Amino acid sequence: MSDSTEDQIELDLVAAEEAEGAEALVIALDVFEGPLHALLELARAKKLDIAKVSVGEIADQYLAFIAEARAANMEIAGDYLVMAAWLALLKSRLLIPKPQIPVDEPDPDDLANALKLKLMRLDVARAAAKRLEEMPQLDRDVFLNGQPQPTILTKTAVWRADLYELLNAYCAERAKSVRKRAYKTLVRRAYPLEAARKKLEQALVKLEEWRTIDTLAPLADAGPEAPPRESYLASTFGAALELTREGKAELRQAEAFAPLFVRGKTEAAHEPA
Amino acid sequence: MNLPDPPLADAMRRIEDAFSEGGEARRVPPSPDALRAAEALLFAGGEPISAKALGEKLGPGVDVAAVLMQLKSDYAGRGVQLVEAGGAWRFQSAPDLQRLFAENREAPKKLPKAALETLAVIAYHQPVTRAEIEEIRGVSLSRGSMELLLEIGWIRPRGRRRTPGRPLTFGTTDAFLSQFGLASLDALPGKDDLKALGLLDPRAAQALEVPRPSDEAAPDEEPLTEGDDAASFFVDHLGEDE
Amino acid sequence: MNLPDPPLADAMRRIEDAFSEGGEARRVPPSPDALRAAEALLFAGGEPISAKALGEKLGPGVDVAAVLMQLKSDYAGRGVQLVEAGGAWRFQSAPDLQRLFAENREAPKKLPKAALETLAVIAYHQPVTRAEIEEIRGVSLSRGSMELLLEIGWIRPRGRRRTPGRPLTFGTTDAFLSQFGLASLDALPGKDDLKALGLLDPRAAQALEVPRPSDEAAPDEEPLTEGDDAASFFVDHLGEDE
Repeated sequence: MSDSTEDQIELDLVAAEEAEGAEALVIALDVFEGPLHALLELARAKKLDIAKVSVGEIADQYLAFIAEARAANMEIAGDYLVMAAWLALLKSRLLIPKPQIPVDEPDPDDLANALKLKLMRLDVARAAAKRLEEMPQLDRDVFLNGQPQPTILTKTAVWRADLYELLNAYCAERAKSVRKRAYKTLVRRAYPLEAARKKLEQALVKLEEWRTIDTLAPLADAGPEAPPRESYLASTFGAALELTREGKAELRQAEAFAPLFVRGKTEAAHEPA
Repeated sequence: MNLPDPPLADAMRRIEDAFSEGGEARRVPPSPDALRAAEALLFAGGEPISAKALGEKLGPGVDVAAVLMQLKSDYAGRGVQLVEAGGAWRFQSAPDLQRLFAENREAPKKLPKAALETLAVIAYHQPVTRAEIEEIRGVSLSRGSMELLLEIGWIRPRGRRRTPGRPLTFGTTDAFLSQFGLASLDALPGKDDLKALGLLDPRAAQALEVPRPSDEAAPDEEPLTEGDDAASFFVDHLGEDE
Repeated sequence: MNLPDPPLADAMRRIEDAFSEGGEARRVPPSPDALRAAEALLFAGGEPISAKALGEKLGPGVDVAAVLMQLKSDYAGRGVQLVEAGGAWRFQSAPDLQRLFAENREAPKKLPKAALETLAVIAYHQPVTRAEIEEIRGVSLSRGSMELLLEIGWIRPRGRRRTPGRPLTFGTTDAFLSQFGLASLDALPGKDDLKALGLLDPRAAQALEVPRPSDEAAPDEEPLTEGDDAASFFVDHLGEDE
């Protein structure tokens, strides 16, 4: 809510309370929310009991009030004028003897009563608002404990898992282990480089002559899981390259695809003089 | 809203009979332990507690209503009181001691008069549509009044009128009751008098046209269903009004 | 109901001393108004209030010490008490009612994947040792999985394997069965069931054996005896894993 709204409300309240005569009402015109409010305030200012007042009388006052406001060059909202026109019409109808009113037109007495009821209902609503406002309100008139005792929360973890998850986990786990096992057997089908190197090193210690590499490769193991013969040769070749790089062996080949010879290199021969 | 169907009603009667053998006099004064525990929870805890929640805290076999009544009368006339407001029980400072707090506390923002009057109309006339509120107040609802009340959480849409356009009907919330210290809507001041005067039916006396008419007929209200667009209604209007 | 205990009597004496500079003779019983105001201020004030500040609020001519003493004795034995701490006064729940302000909430937590997998392996392969679980899963047991399952109570050590080192064998508990809605271990779906459920793909099904677990001791398993150090096993490992 903007301050101007609040200011206006203050004005409205002041106006309503101080509205002892038509002048105050004229000044308050633009702060009334509508013609019904003005009408109600008018009745109240004249200390009229809405339930008993004649609508003719109230209409007169309203019309005078509007006329005064116009004389004071105040801007009057359209619905105030509609109400004025309607009240003038209603008043004229109330003056006409009943038999002269056409059958298809509403009974002016009924209209007058409806207006009274409306004003009473508005009065009730405003009184209700006032009583509501006066009720002891929380944090305005009444207060709760200013230093409430905190609740000490402890949380217990409750572990959750359902059967489907359990079964799913088991099957996924086992399926994974099947794949792992398949991979492991492939690994075993290669003759390990480490083993080939160890074997070759042992052989080279006593070897001073050139030997073709295939005669140095270990014989293939028997059995279903054993690596193929090519793997022994490949690993031995790899080991030979490694040992040569480390200066522990020498390699020799006459031409591409010719037999590959290998021999041990003695420590002494390698040692710089 | 629903009456128990016959077998259920029978069963309930049987249970009641079983417990009320001695006739009326089965109300036992609450034990000091129950009173002390309830007092600690309500007084020291600071948060309002529903009778049901209090009963759960106090354990079975405790007559919560008796405990509450006893405490309420123990504190009547003291500086701190036990009151029921908006479906929950709470201790609060006595209203007449408000002046003690006036200087230290920043007064909460006053509700604009138009919004307060709108709130009163909704409180006393609920369920009531926007058009009916306008009809009663004789003015178009100023923009923002309803939206402000929705935003504060004192009113809520509670259903729809079964009329063309199925307009939303509004009512007040528990937060409203709590704010104004009302145990229930029946505790609204003067409600019975107004009802007796026939001034509380928003749809009465609408047959005759007075300027600022409303075309509302007077049919039933249907409760909101899930998937109703009431929620989007807030958003739209709250957004618009910022 | 209760006589003031010695510290309370001391506190009172101190207050009296502080306020009775002028001698003994001005003690007047506090007025109901002063009591009510003090009660409201102590209750709704945002913080504990010193006797001096309270005196300022209550206005001149009010014997604050008398007010405080009167309130203190009014509330002694009730669920809420007036206490002094650090020179300031406040209401708080009686010490024996503290438990009312403790709330235990259950927080559902999803079992970690590693623990779930370990549990599944134990369920199907029981009795099974830690090493066997690792072998079956092809990974070393993540720290905490077994310990968590032991703590929840879904697995238990059920015996020892008759092998070097006599490792503990693990199995599931009744709590496990009820958690997963199984009438008995027999109700665990077997290989064909798992295949039919679409959980086990046909290739894996062909390569795998899904054992039928049983509660009965395996031939190479000896049941735990009293005095076995299995119990200490928990403690050690639970401690380690914190």
